[in-house]
Amino acid sequence: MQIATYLLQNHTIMTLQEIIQPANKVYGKTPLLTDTPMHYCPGCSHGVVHKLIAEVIEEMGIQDITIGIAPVGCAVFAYNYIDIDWQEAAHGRAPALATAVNRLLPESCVFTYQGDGDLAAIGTAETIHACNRGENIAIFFINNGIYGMTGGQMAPTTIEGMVTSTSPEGRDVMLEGYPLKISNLLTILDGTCYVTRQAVHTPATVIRAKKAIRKAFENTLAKKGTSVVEFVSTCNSGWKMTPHQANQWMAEHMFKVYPLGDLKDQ
Amino acid sequence: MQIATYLLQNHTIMTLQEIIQPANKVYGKTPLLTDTPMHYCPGCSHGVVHKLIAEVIEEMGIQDITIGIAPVGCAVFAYNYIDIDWQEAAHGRAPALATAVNRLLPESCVFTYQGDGDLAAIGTAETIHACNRGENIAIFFINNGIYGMTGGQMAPTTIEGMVTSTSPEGRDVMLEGYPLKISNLLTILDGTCYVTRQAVHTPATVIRAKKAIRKAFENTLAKKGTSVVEFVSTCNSGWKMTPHQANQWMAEHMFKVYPLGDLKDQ
Amino acid sequence: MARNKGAVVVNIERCKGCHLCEEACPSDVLEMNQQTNAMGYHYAYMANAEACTGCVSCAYVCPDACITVYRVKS
Amino acid sequence: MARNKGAVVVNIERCKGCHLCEEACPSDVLEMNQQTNAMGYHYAYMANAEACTGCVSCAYVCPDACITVYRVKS
Amino acid sequence: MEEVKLMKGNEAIAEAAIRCGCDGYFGYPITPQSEVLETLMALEPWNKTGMVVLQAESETASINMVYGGAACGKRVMTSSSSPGISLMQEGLSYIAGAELPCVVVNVTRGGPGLGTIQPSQSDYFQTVKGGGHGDYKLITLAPASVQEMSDHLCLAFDLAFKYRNPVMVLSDGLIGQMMEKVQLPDYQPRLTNEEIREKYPWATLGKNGRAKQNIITSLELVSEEMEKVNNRLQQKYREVEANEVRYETFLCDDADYLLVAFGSSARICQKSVELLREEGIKVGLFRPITLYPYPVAQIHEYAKQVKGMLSVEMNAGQMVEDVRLAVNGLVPVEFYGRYGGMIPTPEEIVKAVKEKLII
Amino acid sequence: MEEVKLMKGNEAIAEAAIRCGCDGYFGYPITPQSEVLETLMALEPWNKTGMVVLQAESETASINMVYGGAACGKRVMTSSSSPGISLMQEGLSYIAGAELPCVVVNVTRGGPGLGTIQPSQSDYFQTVKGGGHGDYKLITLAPASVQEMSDHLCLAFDLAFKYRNPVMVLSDGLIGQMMEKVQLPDYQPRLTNEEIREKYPWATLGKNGRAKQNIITSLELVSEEMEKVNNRLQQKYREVEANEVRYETFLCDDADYLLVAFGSSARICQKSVELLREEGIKVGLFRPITLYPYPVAQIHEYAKQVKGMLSVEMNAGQMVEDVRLAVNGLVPVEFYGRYGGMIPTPEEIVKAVKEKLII
Amino acid sequence: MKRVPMFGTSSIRPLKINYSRMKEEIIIAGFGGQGVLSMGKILAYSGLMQGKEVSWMPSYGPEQRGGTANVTVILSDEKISSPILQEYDTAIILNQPSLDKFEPRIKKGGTLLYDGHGFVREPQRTDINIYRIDALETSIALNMAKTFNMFILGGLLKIRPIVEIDNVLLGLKKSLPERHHHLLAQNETALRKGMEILIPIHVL
Amino acid sequence: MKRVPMFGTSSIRPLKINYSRMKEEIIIAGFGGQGVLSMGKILAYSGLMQGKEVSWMPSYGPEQRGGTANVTVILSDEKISSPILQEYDTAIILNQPSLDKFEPRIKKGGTLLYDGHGFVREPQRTDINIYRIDALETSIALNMAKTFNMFILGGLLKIRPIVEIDNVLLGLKKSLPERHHHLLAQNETALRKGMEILIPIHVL
Ligand SMILES: Cc1ncc(C[n+]2csc(CCOP(=O)(O)OP(=O)(O)O)c2C)c(N)n1
Ligand SMILES: Cc1ncc(C[n+]2csc(CCOP(=O)(O)OP(=O)(O)O)c2C)c(N)n1
Ligand code: SF4
Ligand code: SF4
Ligand code: SF4
Ligand code: SF4
Ligand code: SF4
Ligand code: SF4
Ligand SMILES: [Mg+2]
Ligand SMILES: [Mg+2]
Repeated sequence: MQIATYLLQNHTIMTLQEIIQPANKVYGKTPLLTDTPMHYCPGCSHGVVHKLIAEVIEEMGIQDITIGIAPVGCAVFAYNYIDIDWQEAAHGRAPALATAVNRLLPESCVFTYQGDGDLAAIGTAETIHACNRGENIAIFFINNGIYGMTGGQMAPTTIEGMVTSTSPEGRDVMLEGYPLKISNLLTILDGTCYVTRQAVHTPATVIRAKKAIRKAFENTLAKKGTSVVEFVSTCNSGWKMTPHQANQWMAEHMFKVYPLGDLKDQ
Repeated sequence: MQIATYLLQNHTIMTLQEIIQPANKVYGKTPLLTDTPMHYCPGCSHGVVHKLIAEVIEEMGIQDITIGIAPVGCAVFAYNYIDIDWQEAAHGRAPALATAVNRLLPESCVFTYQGDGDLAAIGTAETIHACNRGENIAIFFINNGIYGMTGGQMAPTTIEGMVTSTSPEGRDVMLEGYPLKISNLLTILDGTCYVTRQAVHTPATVIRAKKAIRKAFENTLAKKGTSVVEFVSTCNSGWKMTPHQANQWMAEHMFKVYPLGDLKDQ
Repeated sequence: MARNKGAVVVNIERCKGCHLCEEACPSDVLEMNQQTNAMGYHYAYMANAEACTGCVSCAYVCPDACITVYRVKS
Repeated sequence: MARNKGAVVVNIERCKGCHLCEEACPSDVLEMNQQTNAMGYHYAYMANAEACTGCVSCAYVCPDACITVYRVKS
Repeated sequence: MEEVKLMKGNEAIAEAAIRCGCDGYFGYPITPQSEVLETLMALEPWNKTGMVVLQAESETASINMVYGGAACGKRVMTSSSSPGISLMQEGLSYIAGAELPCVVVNVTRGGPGLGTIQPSQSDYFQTVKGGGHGDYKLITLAPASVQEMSDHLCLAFDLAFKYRNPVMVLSDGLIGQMMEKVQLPDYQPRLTNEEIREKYPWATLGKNGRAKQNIITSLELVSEEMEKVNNRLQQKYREVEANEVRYETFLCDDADYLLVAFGSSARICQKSVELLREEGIKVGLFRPITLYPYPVAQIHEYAKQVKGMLSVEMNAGQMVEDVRLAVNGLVPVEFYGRYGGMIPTPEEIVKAVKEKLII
Repeated sequence: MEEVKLMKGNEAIAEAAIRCGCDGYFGYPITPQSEVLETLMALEPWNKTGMVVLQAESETASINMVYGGAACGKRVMTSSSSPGISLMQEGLSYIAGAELPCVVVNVTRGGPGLGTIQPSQSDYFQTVKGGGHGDYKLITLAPASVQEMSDHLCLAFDLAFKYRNPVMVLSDGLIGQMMEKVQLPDYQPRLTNEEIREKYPWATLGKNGRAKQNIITSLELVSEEMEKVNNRLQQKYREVEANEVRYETFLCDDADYLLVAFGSSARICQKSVELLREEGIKVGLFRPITLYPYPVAQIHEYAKQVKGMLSVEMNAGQMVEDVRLAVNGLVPVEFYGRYGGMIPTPEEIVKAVKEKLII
Repeated sequence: MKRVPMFGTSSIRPLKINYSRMKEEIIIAGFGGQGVLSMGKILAYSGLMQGKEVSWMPSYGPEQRGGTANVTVILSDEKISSPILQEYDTAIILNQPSLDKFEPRIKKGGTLLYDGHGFVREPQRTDINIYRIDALETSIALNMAKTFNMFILGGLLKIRPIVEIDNVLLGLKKSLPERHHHLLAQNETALRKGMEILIPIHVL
Repeated sequence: MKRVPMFGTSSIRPLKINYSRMKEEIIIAGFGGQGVLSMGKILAYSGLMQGKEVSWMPSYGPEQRGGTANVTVILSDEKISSPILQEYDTAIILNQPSLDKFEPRIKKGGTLLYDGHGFVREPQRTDINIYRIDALETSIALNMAKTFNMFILGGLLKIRPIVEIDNVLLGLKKSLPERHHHLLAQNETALRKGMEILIPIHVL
């Protein structure tokens, strides 16, 4: 392993070698995450969420029955990174595809992975109706308050005053409308069994987020209805910040509008 | 007036003639309602709501600045009945048209008139986003729990167990989803200023409904945001009942799912 | 015979015989005529005219705006 | 010198030098290397290896799943 | 084969779907085809064959449900009428791009816009030239009777899976709403998931032990690769053109003039041919059954024999372009059409032949 | 006229829109045209001319906002790229049916499906044959430079209002993304509501004293009446065909062979013509500027002069059908294309001319 | 409405039908709810039983409840081209608006059959055969209102015996859901009764 | 990485350019954030100032932050056909992946100019002119890191004087927002400095 060289620089060789032993391994990339490097910008939240989904699928041993529906958005290539069967949907329509898969393959475990433009703008109707029908699917919703893929335009979830390439002076709610708390809408639909808002910017939130993903998959297998996990996320590139700045900005500004926690769990 | 003949049948002429004098007139068709007979089935709620909207426009004296957006649904010909300027939208898209009119003619008074299929199925996204942007428009939403125009198919708002031509055994919420309480969703959007649920099956509800319509128009003129007036309605034809039976059935079954009253008024 | 306080005039050609005015009338004034209009509907008429109070209930619920109501101020 | 309880191995070729592991590490173990990998990124490395407790914080937040963590059970 | 029944075209679609092993129908009501969904709901095939029937929230959702179902290797379909089909154009382009098999039925009405609900053939261009974006083709069948509504639906599924391509059944309100006698196909069992795995190794049914993941996508950002994808599609279309042309002729052998018409208008033209023959005018009827692939070579052959052709359509002149392309200038190709929901009478067509071709 | 600037095609669209008195833009981001909306948002025309700019929730909403705005007699527009344009097909059909003027810009990318974001001309069929349902036509302009992006946008509005018809500006990612020099038009004031009332008496601005209500609709349930509506549309299209054909020729006068190409591919063909002329091969370039109305008569004229034509397109062969229809068999019409985001080089085209036409 | 004198029915003879190449184009029109569509369906099924080509084409659209409805039925020995027609051999008319609309569209020499109830004006044409049938009145009188349209069908078959009664009964069986098969006998009675109550108004 | 010996710059002469029918097809490629696009824009504007036809065509798409970016700039006396090219007269290369991608696409006899920083392998071709410029190093050393790409441009103009310096400065002014115009002088310095630090690696 070529990496070892760097580890040795400031260290006694013996000590590190002692530690870096298979028996001592406590965490590493799940094999369900493919070796293809992810195309995301450095520090992008998508990567963390991908990793967590892969880990949960792996841990639950459901890779053989899980079918992912990829969005149009930065996560369009999600299928290259998690080693399960995938369908790439048209922009916003992932819940429609997932509906059909759920109906036609009731024994499978279907999830959609969608951005805020995909889920909360063009896909609003498909999202609401899949949830309202209570499709047995999990919806993973990456809310980074921006259209990452197309170069940082305003999303329905962009918060007040936030600068994007289509709100260069900051979102003016009087002109462009209010940040859409779509998860709150989904909460009051009878078809959803679990709606939660998570983040992945700190070790603690990552651990909680993973639990939420697991619960969503468990609900799906238990045919409890639709589970929605919103990840309040960053798009450091679109926000024009460093990844760390973006995390801080998110915690400071986004969480006010999108407070973390379970909105519904039944 | 040829009508008079019938009035005379069981009556002394003098008495009735005394009463039927212009000075004694307390209620009659507003001239804003055109002479074209409405194409609706006998007893259809659409007629009542049309009449009320026409009366309010007339009373507020805003016929010169009011622009109606007609849906695709039984009310597609609404433009033939209320003597104002109208645009006939594509199915579900009335709020998009209204948005543009509102933006381009800010001094006008724009309303949409939509059925439950139009507003809550195909037009879900347009409805939610117009409300979320807080467009200064009034949305009149005729929720008869069915697709009237196309021959009585299930709508998103069809209540559990209700028989329609596409739910011949009654709506099975496990298969077809839950009745969608879309007004409740619209209530939690920041852009709506007024969301109310009304009916027009009794004189008392008619009077209340008219007040709601007036408030919606007043809000629009005051640029307070989006006002939504839902009318829990009947489609006696689609429901395969007499108009009166339909009213009774509505009061007994629909109001449980769609209780009347203001959901939001700010 | 009691003196009328109210009366209604039904626009026969608009009326679709839906019975809703009949159901709404608190004084049982209205019924559907045996005859039909050009559209083939049995239109409403004051079968019991002297009972009319001019309360407007019938006209409020009429979907086709057929009813004009008159009332003598007393 | 204190005995290490943990260590991490960074997959250099996956690493994008985002600094998030560095920020997440409670023990200030990680830094970005002066060198860049084939993608042109300054990859993370243990600049302060002896401080590593094997707490996995860095690996949890790493978006590119670059970090393998080892810990000696004590 | 079942006994002969009297049935609406729309009902025949529904019955045939169940019988030919359809796994799922996703659709949204619209006149004049709502009976497809209504009949399916009444027949409750989920109790019989396990077929799924779902009323979607829109046509946009319907076609994307079809995408999802087709991606699982399932026999899935939708139906709609003109405005609803317009809403499906993005989805159809995706399905074609991802090379998924599915069936879409258009019971056409008169446009443009909300138009009328009466029959029309004015979606010909949309269907065969490409209503959606990009270079793709829908294999298109044009039934002219209720019997063919049933027959073509089953054929459509076979072609869809043979070529991994969406197939359009282009009918209209006339055939959808009329009752005629029809002999329905025998029941054909739905494929099990195991059979699908076997026959359609590309289907996303879950990896289930498969070594490589299956991915259904129409995305390819590298132009060179996207060109290859398109090459593959074009290759397939050439195959379809070589193998799947279907047409019917009526009294063409000795014809001096040819009527060319599809679907409903072909029914009517048949009568016109009889009327003209009674007058001693040697007219034949050429009826393309597949609108794509179009019977280019066959029409070209007739162009060497006849003195002129008249394309008769219930639109303002659409297929006539394909006739002209096939004829390539050999003889005059004229057009006669009614539109907006109007249906030409046999007599009108007789008159048009005399005025436009014979003079 | 303003001084010459360096600008992206997409930016030129935005700048030109403001200057030619556009009242409203409604659009949704999509590569490779997002700069149109971005530029407008940066320029803040609402402060300058009062123009409204709104980011819609989808392309479906965008085109229906355009419908609503156009119905008020306002100069409104949207822009998108292929998949987004597919989503607009129902709306476009409605707009055409209701006879509303508006401008839609398609900065085409390679399809089908999600495809690629690189330039392509594969939406030709969709645009000129009818992506939506019913018999309608979009007047279509095909700019070949950033300058023309600006020029055509203004022309598009004029044509739209002249004929009460939607106009499509069909460009592609190459012209949208490239910077070139451009001279923007002078500012033209937006019409006031009073002026609109005067010029467009059909506009729904509110009755405001007008005796009769205005109704904008595409609905007509009575077939006879719907046929009349269509007759009126067809009549209009004949007028457009008679008056609005635009094209450009390059070294055609003495040509033995003709390249026919539009937009981006025409730029490239010009170079090929030069290369071929250097070799002494007399080739000319015919460039349709309006794709609908198509320069049928003009191409037919050249068919009498040349030995063959080659249609060069960034697709799998679409416009070639219109060339063939125009030529009507007089000379061979061949096709050369690259697709999926690939752009032909002038040299490839030279080779194709030699192989396909001269042999 | 002018009353028409009651004639005995025995004098009514079938109109000439070209059986060698038979084709009958019929429109049935009335208010929605009068059973117009199902009458057409029985007729079509009868034709089917008789081995004919048949087509049944309803007027469709957002007709309001109680509004007019109509259906075109064609029975033919040959393949049927269009099921939608501008002209008809025979028209069965059950209300005034339908009379207004369809009387002018009956072919010269064709047949008009109408129920006597509820018309404001009589048929006007003199170049067609006109029959009246008081099916509504009679069916109500006989307490057989449900079989109203079988009376009419009986009347039709009296003058246009395009299908045999046996095939009508077979067709009826086909088009009726099984749970209604006990009504077949009553329907046959109505059919035969209908043949008796026909009133010729104007026969060419 | 092998260090290349430092030559004096005075020996560098411009490569031959056909000024009679001038056309220069240039690719500039590097990591996103290295100012690739704006360098291209300055060049294009310079061409515009010089009265040339110009085109500027970026690689576009969902390039990830820090990923590669490139722009094709064409300056020509004639109308430009395609702004997207498969081959280039001149390539300005700022990172390894771009070298890998574009080195093979330089026309025979063409020119490659690369910044010396951060390459794993040297250019290989022997049929093109290769120059190195340590613009990053120098600009940092001179505390002029912001004008990094003007150093490169200077280097380019030294060997391919396709536009006059004055026009570059005019073009720069055009492409810079007004609030940055006070930086013009520093940019000119960088431009001229860039001409000095060029290192010929392989000249035909
Ligand atoms: C029909 C259609 N419209 C627009 C686009 C362009 N588009 C691609 S991704 C995207 C938005 C992505 O934003 P989001 O869903 O928030 O995902 P992110 O990239 O932020 O993860 C858009 C508008 C498209 N591909 N298709
Ligand atoms: C795109 C499209 N899809 C479907 C239809 C058919 N359609 C017409 S009205 C309607 C639903 C009407 O129901 P609703 O909105 O509830 O109005 P109602 O008739 O009940 O008043 C449908 C589905 C259409 N015209 N356009
Ligand atoms: S653009 Fe934003 S969302 Fe997309 S990969 Fe980069 S950081 Fe992530
Ligand atoms: S079908 Fe229903 S909604 Fe439509 S007019 Fe009749 S009663 Fe009213
Ligand atoms: S006015 Fe009142 S009392 Fe008179 S008829 Fe109407 S409801 Fe009855
Ligand atoms: S409510 Fe109106 S339409 Fe109905 S019966 Fe009474 S008057 Fe006639
Ligand atoms: S978090 Fe991961 S990608 Fe980021 S610098 Fe650390 S190891 Fe590299
Ligand atoms: S395991 Fe813990 S201590 Fe060690 S580098 Fe990672 S975060 Fe730091
Ligand atoms: Mg996003
Ligand atoms: Mg409804």
